[in-house]
Amino acid sequence: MGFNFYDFTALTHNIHVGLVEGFSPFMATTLEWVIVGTAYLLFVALFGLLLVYAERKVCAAFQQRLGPMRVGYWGLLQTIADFIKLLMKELIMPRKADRFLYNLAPFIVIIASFLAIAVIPFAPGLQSLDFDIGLFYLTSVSSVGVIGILLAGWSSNNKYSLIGAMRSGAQILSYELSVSLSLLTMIVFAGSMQFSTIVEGQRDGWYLFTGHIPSLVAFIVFLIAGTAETNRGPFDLAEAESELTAGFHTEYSGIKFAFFFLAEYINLFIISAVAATVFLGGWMPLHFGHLEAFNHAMDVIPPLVWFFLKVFGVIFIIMWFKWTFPRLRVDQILTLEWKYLLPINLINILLMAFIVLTKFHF
Amino acid sequence: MSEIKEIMFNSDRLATDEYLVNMGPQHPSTHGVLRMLVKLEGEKVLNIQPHIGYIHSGIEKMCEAISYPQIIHLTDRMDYLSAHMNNEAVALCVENALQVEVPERVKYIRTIMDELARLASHQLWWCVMGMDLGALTTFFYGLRDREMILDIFEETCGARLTVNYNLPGGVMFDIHPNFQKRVKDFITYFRKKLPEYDQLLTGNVIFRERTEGIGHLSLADAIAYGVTGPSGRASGFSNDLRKHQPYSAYPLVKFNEILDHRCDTLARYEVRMKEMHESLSIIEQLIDNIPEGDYAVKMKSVIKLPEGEFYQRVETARGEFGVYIVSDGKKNPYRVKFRSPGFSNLFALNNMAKGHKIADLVAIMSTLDLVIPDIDR
Amino acid sequence: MTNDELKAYLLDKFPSAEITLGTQYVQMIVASADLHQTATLLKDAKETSFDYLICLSGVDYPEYMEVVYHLESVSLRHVMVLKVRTSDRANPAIDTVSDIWITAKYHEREVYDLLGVHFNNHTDLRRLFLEDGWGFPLRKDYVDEIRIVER
Amino acid sequence: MKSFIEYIVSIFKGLWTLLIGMKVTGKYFFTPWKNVTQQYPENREKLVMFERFRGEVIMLHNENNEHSCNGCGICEINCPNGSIEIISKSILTADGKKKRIIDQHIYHLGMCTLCNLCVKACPSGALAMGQNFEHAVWDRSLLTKVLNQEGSTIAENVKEE
Repeated sequence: MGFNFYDFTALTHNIHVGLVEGFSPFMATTLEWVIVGTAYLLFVALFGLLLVYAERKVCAAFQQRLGPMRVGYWGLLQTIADFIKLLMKELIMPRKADRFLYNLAPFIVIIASFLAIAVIPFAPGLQSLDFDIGLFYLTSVSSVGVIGILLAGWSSNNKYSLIGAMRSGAQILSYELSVSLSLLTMIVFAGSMQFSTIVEGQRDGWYLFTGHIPSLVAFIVFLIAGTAETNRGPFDLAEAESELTAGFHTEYSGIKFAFFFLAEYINLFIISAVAATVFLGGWMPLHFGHLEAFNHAMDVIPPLVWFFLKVFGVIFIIMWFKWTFPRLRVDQILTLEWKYLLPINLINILLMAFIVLTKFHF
Repeated sequence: MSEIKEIMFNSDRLATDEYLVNMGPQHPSTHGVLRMLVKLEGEKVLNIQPHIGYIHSGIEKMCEAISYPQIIHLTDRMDYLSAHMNNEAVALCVENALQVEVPERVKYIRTIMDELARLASHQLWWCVMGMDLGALTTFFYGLRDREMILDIFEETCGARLTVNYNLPGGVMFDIHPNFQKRVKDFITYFRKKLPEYDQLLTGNVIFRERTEGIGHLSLADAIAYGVTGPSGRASGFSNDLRKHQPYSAYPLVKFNEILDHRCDTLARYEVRMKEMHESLSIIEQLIDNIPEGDYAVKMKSVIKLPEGEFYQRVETARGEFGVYIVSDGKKNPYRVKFRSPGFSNLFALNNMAKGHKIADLVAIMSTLDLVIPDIDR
Repeated sequence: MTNDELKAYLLDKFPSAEITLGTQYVQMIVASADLHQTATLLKDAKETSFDYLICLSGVDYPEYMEVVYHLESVSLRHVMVLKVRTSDRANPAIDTVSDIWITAKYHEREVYDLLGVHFNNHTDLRRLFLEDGWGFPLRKDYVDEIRIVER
Repeated sequence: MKSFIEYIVSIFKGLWTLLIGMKVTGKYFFTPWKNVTQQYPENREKLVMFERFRGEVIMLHNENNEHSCNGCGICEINCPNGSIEIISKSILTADGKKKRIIDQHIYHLGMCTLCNLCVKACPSGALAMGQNFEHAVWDRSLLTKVLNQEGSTIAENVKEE
C-alpha cells in the first residue's frame, strides 16, 4: 500500500479493496462509512478551529492589532481553549422556547454543511462523492442550512432571533439564485457538473483565465453571492451585532452555539472550496498552455497544497470584505441581488453560451 | 406588563402585524444604558419611546452640597467625551458671576483644549458610527488616532478622560513643555489620516446608500426639539455658540460654522467630518501664539458667588451645554441645573426614525452621538 | 434686539409682568395664569420670535416654586429668561408649554420627576428618571436617610 | 438608454469605491510592523506614566521618613467625596507645650475621583499624585490606606498649624 502524496487514488482504492476482501459486503460498507465520516469530522473540527484562529489573526492585522497572543505560541491554542470553554458552558434555553425545534436547529445547520463538504475534491482521489450532478447536489444541499436558521430564530421565542432568521431566509433564498446562476455559467463552459471533470478540464489553464470576461464576472458575482450565502459581513444581517445583538443565535449557548459558529466557518470553507475548484482549478497546479518547464515546476507542489493555497486565498478575500465594508440594509441586500446581480448573471450566461458556441475560448 | 399597557393606551393599539421590541438597556448600539421601546411592523419602525434614567446619578442634587471648584469635577462625569468643555462651562459661569477676568494665556489654553476634546469626541463618534453600520475596522483606526489626543491630555492634565483641568479663575496646571510639540505632531499626523477616513467610509457606496436620505429632521423640527450641535447644524440650524456667543479665545480665531441643509444622516456625518478639519485649523491658529502669563488668577480659598442667577452656555462636541446656577450667597450653590445637549437631541429620535428600518434607527442614533450619562445626569 | 430694546418692548407689551434686566439677560416674571398666552405671544410675535427653548428648569424656593424658561430667537439672536412662580409648594401646577416648544415636553417631564411640578394639559406627564412613588429629590425638604450622606 | 448607461456606470463607480476602501485596510494588513498593540503585563518594565498622571494620592516622605503634613485638614474640606479623613492626636513637645499633630491620614481610594483638589489645596505640599495605576485588590477594605508611613515624623521646616 504505497503512499503517494500527489495522487491519493491508489491509497483510497487499496483501502476499499482491503475492506471488501476482508469483510462481508455489509460490514465493508459500514466500515467505509465510519472511516470516511470520522475523517470528515476530524477535518471539520480541526479546520474549523484553524479558520477561527485565522480569522482572528487576519482581522487583527487589518485593524493594526496582534490578535490572540496569550494561549500558546502566538495564541495558537486560543481557539482550542475557547472550544473547551464552550463545551463546559451551561446550555440555557428560554422558558417558552419550542423544545424540540430549538434543539434540532443547530444540527440541521451543521448537517447541511457536512453534506456539502462531501463532494469537494481535495486532491486526486480524495473525494468521497464524485457523481455527475456534483455541483447541482452542492447548491441544493447547502441551502438546507437556512431551514436550520429559520427554525433557530422561530423556536427561540425571541423577537431579535426571529427578525434575524427572517432576514437570513430572505437573503439566502435570493442569493442562492446568484450562486447557482454563476455556477451555471461555468457549467456551460465546462460542459459538466461533475467535479472531477471540471478539475480535469482545467489542466491547461484555470477557467478564470480561459473563460474570458464572462468567467471573471461569474467569479466576482460568485464571491459576492457566496459571501452573502455564508451570512458573513457585509451581509451579516442575520446576526447584525449592532442591530439584533446576535440575531438567530441570540438564545443559544455552549455547544449548540458552537455548532452555529462552526457551521459558519465550514460554509466559508465550502464556498471558498467551490470557488477554488470551479474557477481556480481546484487541486490542479497552475499551468500555462505550452510553457512546459514552468508547468513541470508547478507540478512539484502537491495537489493538496495547491488546493488549500487557493482556498485560503479565497477565504482571505472574503475576510477582507468583512473587515472593510459596512453592513448593508435588508432592502439593499435584496436590491443588490434582484436589480444588479441577477441581470448581470443572466447576460453573463448568454455571453458564455455565445463564447462556447463560437469556440472563442482558449 | 405595565409597559405594554402604557403603549396600548398612549399610542394607538397594536395592530395584528405590529409588535414591540425593547432595544436596551443592554444593547450594543445604544452605547450605554438607554432603553427604547420600539414598535415595529416587520422591519419598519413605527414608534420609539426612549426610556432613560438607568444611570441617573443625581449630579444636580449633589452639586447643592459641594462648593464651586468641586462641582467641576462632577461635570467630567456627565458628558465624559467633552469633559473639558463641561468643566469650562462651570468655570466660566463662576468667573462671570464674580466678574473675574482670566489671563489671555488661560483663554488660549482652554480653547485649544476644547478643540482637542472636540476632535477626540468626533473621532470616537466616527469609529462608533462605522461600527454601528457594521464596519468594525473603523473602530480601531479611530481609537488609534484618538490615543494621541488622550496622551496630550494625560501629559498636561494628568488624566485621559475625566480631565478636571479647569478651576474657577484658570486652569489646574500650566501646559506641559512638550504640549505644543505634541499638538503640532498630532495635527500633521491627523491631517494625513483624515483622507483615509474618507476613503474607508465616506466614499464607500454601501455607506452612502445606508445614510443618504435617511432620518430627515427638518429645520423647524430641529429648532422645536432643540437639537443643537452638529446634529442640528446638519438641518441648517445655525447654533454654533462659538460663533454666536463667543467665549474664551474663540473671538480671536477665524473658523467657519459648518452648516448643511440636507437634514439627513449623511449630512450629520459630513458636518462632523468637516468640523474635525475646522478644529484642526483653530488649534493651528492658536498653538504658536499662546501668550506668556499666569495660568490662573488667584482666587479666594472659599469661593462665594453673589446672590443671583447665572447662566453660561458653551458649545460641546454634542451641542449646547448650559449651566444654570442659582446662588444665595453661600459657598454652595442653591440650585444647579445642567442643560445637556444629549437630552434634547435624544427626543428628536422618534421624529427622525419613524418609517425607516431597524438598521436605519441604529444609524440615526449613531449620528445623534448620544452619551447616556449626559442625558441622565 | 439688544437687552435694553427687548426690555422696553416687553414692558410695552406685557404691562402686568415684572420685568427686570439681570446681569446677563432680560428677565420677565409672569403670573402662572398668563404663562401659556405669554409664551405663545413671545414665540409668534415677529419682533421677538422666541422659537428656541434652550433650557427649562425648576427651582424650589422657600416660599414658592419657580419654573425658568431660557428662550432664544434663532433669527434675531436675542435671549431672555421667562419665569413663572406658583406659591402652592405642596402641589404646584402650571400650564404646559409643550405645544409651543416640543422640547418642553421632555424638560417638563424632568421637572415633574425631580420637583413635582404638575404641568396642566401635558399629554404625557410621566416620571422620566425615577420610579413611581419615589418622592421629589430636588425639593429642599426631600429626605432620604439611606442614599444621602451628610458631611 | 441614458438610464441604462447610468446603471452601468453606477456599478463600476460602486465597485471602485469598494476597492478604495479595501486598499486602505489592505495597506495596514501588509504592513504588520506598524501595529499599535501594546502587550501590557510584558511591557510593564518599560511602561512609564506621564509625570502628571493621577493614579492615587500619596504623601511624600523624604529619606529620614519625614513628611510635611501638619494635619490642618484643608485637604479633607476640599475633597468632594469625603475620601480623606484626618485623625490627629495631642502630644507634648520638648518644651512642655501641648501640640496637635497628625496621627493618621486616612485615604479611601475606593471613593476617590482623582480630581487633584486636595493636592492643589495642600498649603505645605505634603500630598502628591502617585503614578501607580494597578489598584485591583480582592478585598475592598484594602483600598483604605493610611498615607503617613509607620513611624514617620513631621519635617522640621514645616509651618505649624
